[in-house]
Amino acid sequence: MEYDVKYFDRFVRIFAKYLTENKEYLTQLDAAIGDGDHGINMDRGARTALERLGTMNPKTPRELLRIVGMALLSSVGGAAGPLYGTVFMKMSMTIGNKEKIDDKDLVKALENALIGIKTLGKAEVGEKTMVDVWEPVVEFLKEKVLNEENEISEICREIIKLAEERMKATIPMQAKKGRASYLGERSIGHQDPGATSSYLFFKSLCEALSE
Amino acid sequence: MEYDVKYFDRFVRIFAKYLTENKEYLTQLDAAIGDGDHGINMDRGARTALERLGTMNPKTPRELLRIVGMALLSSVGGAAGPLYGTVFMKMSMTIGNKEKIDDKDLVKALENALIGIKTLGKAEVGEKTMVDVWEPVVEFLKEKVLNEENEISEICREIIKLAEERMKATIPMQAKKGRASYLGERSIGHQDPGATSSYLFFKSLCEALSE
Amino acid sequence: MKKLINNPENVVKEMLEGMVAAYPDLIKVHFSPNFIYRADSPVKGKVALISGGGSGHEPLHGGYVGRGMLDAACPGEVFTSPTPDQMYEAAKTVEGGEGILFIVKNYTGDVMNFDMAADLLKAEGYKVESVVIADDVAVEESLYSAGRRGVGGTVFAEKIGGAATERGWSLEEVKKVVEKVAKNVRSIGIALTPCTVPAAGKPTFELSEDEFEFGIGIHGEPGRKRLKMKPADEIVQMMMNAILQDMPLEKGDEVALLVNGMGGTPLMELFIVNRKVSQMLDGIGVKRYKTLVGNYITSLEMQGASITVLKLDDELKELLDDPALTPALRWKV
Amino acid sequence: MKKLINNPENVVKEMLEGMVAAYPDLIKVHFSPNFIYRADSPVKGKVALISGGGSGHEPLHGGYVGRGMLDAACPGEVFTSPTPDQMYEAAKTVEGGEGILFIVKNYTGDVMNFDMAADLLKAEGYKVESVVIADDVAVEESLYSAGRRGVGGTVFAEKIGGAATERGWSLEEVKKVVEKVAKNVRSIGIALTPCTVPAAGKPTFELSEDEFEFGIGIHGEPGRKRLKMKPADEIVQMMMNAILQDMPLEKGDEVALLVNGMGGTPLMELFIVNRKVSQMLDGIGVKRYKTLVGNYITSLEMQGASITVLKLDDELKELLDDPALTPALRWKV
Ligand SMILES: Nc1ncnc2c1ncn2[C@@H]1O[C@H](COP(=O)(O)OP(=O)(O)O)[C@@H](O)[C@H]1O
Ligand SMILES: Nc1ncnc2c1ncn2[C@@H]1O[C@H](COP(=O)(O)OP(=O)(O)O)[C@@H](O)[C@H]1O
Ligand SMILES: [Mg+2]
Ligand SMILES: [Mg+2]
Ligand SMILES: [Mg+2]
Ligand SMILES: [Mg+2]
Repeated sequence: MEYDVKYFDRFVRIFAKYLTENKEYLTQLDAAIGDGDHGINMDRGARTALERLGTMNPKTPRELLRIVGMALLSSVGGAAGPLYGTVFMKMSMTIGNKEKIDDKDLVKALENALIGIKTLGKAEVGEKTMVDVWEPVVEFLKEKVLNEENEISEICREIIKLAEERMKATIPMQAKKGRASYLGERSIGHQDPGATSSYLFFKSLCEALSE
Repeated sequence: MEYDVKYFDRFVRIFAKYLTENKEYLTQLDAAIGDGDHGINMDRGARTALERLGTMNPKTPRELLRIVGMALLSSVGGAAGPLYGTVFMKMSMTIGNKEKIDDKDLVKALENALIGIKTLGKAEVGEKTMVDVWEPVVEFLKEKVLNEENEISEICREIIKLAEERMKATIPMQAKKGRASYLGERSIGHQDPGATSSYLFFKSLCEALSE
Repeated sequence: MKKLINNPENVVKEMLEGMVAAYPDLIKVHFSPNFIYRADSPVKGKVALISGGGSGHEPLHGGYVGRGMLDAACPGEVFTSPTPDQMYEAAKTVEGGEGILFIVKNYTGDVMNFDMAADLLKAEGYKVESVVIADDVAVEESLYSAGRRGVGGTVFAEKIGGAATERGWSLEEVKKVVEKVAKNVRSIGIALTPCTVPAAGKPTFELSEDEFEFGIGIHGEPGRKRLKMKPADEIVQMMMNAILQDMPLEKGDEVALLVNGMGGTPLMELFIVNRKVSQMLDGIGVKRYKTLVGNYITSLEMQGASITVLKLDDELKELLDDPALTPALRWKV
Repeated sequence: MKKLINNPENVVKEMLEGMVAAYPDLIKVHFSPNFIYRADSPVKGKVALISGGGSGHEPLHGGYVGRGMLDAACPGEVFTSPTPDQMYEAAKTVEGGEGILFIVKNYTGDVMNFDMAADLLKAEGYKVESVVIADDVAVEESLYSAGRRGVGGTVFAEKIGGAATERGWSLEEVKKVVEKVAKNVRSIGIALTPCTVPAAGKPTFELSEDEFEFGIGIHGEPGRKRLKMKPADEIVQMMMNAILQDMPLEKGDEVALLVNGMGGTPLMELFIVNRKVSQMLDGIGVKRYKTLVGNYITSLEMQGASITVLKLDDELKELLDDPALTPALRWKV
């Protein structure tokens, strides 16, 4: 499949819709082990991104992703702002000037986004952050798409399932990074909000394929 | 009957006991139309008075009433402090050096206490204050004891009944003096806390007779 | 009731101990009877300015003891007027030979207790005068009531009166200028939640989740009316209208503003209130000469706010600007 | 949720409008991106001191903008770190040619956002340094976590850092002295009630009528443990023990104290806390050089308190004593 500006526009709109729909839910998760703003922050970011897309009407994937990245960076705040901002900025930079990209390009973009997250947040798998969803999903994509040359559309169900599993797998973890780490053992038993929004990220990425 | 220092000691102890027992009740009445401290204030005054009586061990009615008056003045605060302080100071001054007084002397002391209350607070009957109990009771005593030469002990039941009636008669009144007056018409429908503690005053005065 | 206290009976004493521990350079505390006084008292050749009232309104009055404001403050029990012996002893401690001015908030109890103290002092030959502050427009003025309550205007009265004493004005002059403040100041308050007097252990009143009390007193006395909750701007509009109806202001008038928190209100909300107050005054061409935003006269942990407007002239402006060095108000020092 | 606000989405903007209306002589406000800055910015020949963080902690940080403290403060949404564009624009507005020091409270989000802003500024040739404040002893220090939270120590860092910039110290010198503050300051907080972020509309946590949270964070983050309510003196003892275990003090040491309210705590209770804190320090022969009691770093309307102890040396004492003229802290001016 080929991914053009229309695809990324669909993706961002679906992601934004999920964030807004899950504002309360994400906020509740964050209230349990953080400061109760993740949903509010991501919703504000989603609305800012849509607003800017509306007025700036980007013509290329790179431009669109940069606008979204800057919107998140300058409106989300907290930990999630720089992290998700970086995701979109890194994707934008990886894609470069191409009008359309293929499955492998998209995976490389996501791989760079993950590197961005880890460079910034210095978190590893198992520390109860969004990395717990991102790293396994990106590894899976690398294996399936870069090595085995599958199309993403063929493995969509598995991606969503994996993301969901890994999101849930944060429940028994003790947080070692971010605000939840202040809780020590008391962070165990709660699902990580950032892992949850990351699940929504990959779900949106897949759902944007159809149509 | 004759009223000696023992009588006044009994009276003050009964009054103090009633105030402490009714701390919550008086406070609740004051919360409805005032600032919710009348019971707390009177209880503090009662305890201070008993404490001072205990250490100072007065030998005459005058001394005892002065000690109680000063205790109330310097510990009750609010509107009730100066008013009840004045009551006991005026009674003390009226009784003067006598070791024992008779019914008529006691009525004159109470009459002067009422004058003290009215001079200080400038309240008239019908303004929803302690005057609404004090004035009718003192008038009744003057009639029955000074004119008709009854003993107080004979008319005790009537005194208590009258005080209670007049206390209850403050319910439909609109407050014109004190903190409750800020409420305007909203003060209607509540019993005045100071009238209530005044009822306890006269009740104690009567109950101290027996024994 | 959950409070950071030990024993409800000792809150005033322990508060005073904590206060003097914090500001040993500014204030001293006397116990039994209780009063807070300037560390450098008595200041010779100066009128002594004394106020007092129930506790629970902190920083009022103790927080305003110091250079340029009060010489002494007499704290009663929580929400209960102080007793005459407090003002009597305080006055004797801080009097500097030029007489004593009492600033009294208009509550029956306060007035009676200060009057009794004044009588005691006069009997001993002291010159004593009193000014009663009655600035709460929530209470309809009437000959047949205790009159208006004294609230936020007291802060300005203490600031300006204190400046006048510091300038060496005579008792009559100080009294006159404090009376001018009393005449030109208006306040109104609202509450979103009640507060709990430690000794009572129960909230002073109840207010449901969607109501506020318009015209609340600083002791939780019910106000003018209970209303359904509204946006801040609408509440402020009602408050300002009540003030402006009582003391009309004209284009070109200058005012000092106090946007005051009741103790439990986030500063954020007070600034949102101040925004609308300022917009309304700007809208009618009234100049905001000076603005205070914060907890200046409180009701324990009550959530709510009050607005105080003082109409200024040149004399009041100058005195307002004079230095003050107190625990709660510092100015040009 | 009952609050004196208009629309939860506009609270920060409207707060800033109300703030600048109150202190036009001291501060200015820039919108989109939001920052508060000294009215006389840029001050040439002086290091620019900038801080920021989520809103809802007022007066932190905006209340500390002015002579002798911050050059600019960047308020995020309520309880949410500000974004890099805020610090970037603020720095460009107030930079006076001698570089920029960021004071950052240690939260992942704050650190990341300030770092990004620093990178942007460095790319444009500005000298930028950061000091991270991590003084909350409630959080066990560990290599494997985000480290300790930054809380009350920030107030002293801003005061002392600001004094150093005002004295014309170089960026390196200012950084060094702020690091000294960071190293010698410890805090701990407790909460009796939660608070409600306007946009969330629900309390950040729940606490029953007979419990308090020991080691609470300023965003309502749960603390070390939830305990049955105790008398103030016992709670203070626990708090001070946590601080003194982490930073032992000896006879003769001198400290600056901050007894801080979380926003909804009556001043009376803070003084009762200060009483016990002072008694404990006196008991071990530690000298209380300076004490602040009040709402300095809050969590909206939360009821509770925090204690901050800064160990002083001569350099810190001098800088602490230097003048400050800001909305929330005034000293010798
Ligand atoms: N160091 C980190 N690396 C990766 N992700 C992180 C890190 N710190 C926090 N996060 C993610 O950010 C989420 C919290 O985001 P948010 O609530 O918006 O920010 P904040 O914690 O500043 O309030 C966490 O649930 C976690 O997934
Ligand atoms: N001017 C007055 N004259 C007589 N009694 C008064 C006057 N003002 C108030 N009172 C009495 O005082 C009572 C209130 O006392 P208290 O609650 O102790 O004082 P405060 O109103 O100062 O809190 C009222 O119920 C009323 O009976
Ligand atoms: Mg969060
Ligand atoms: Mg009362
Ligand atoms: Mg009272
Ligand atoms: Mg946050």
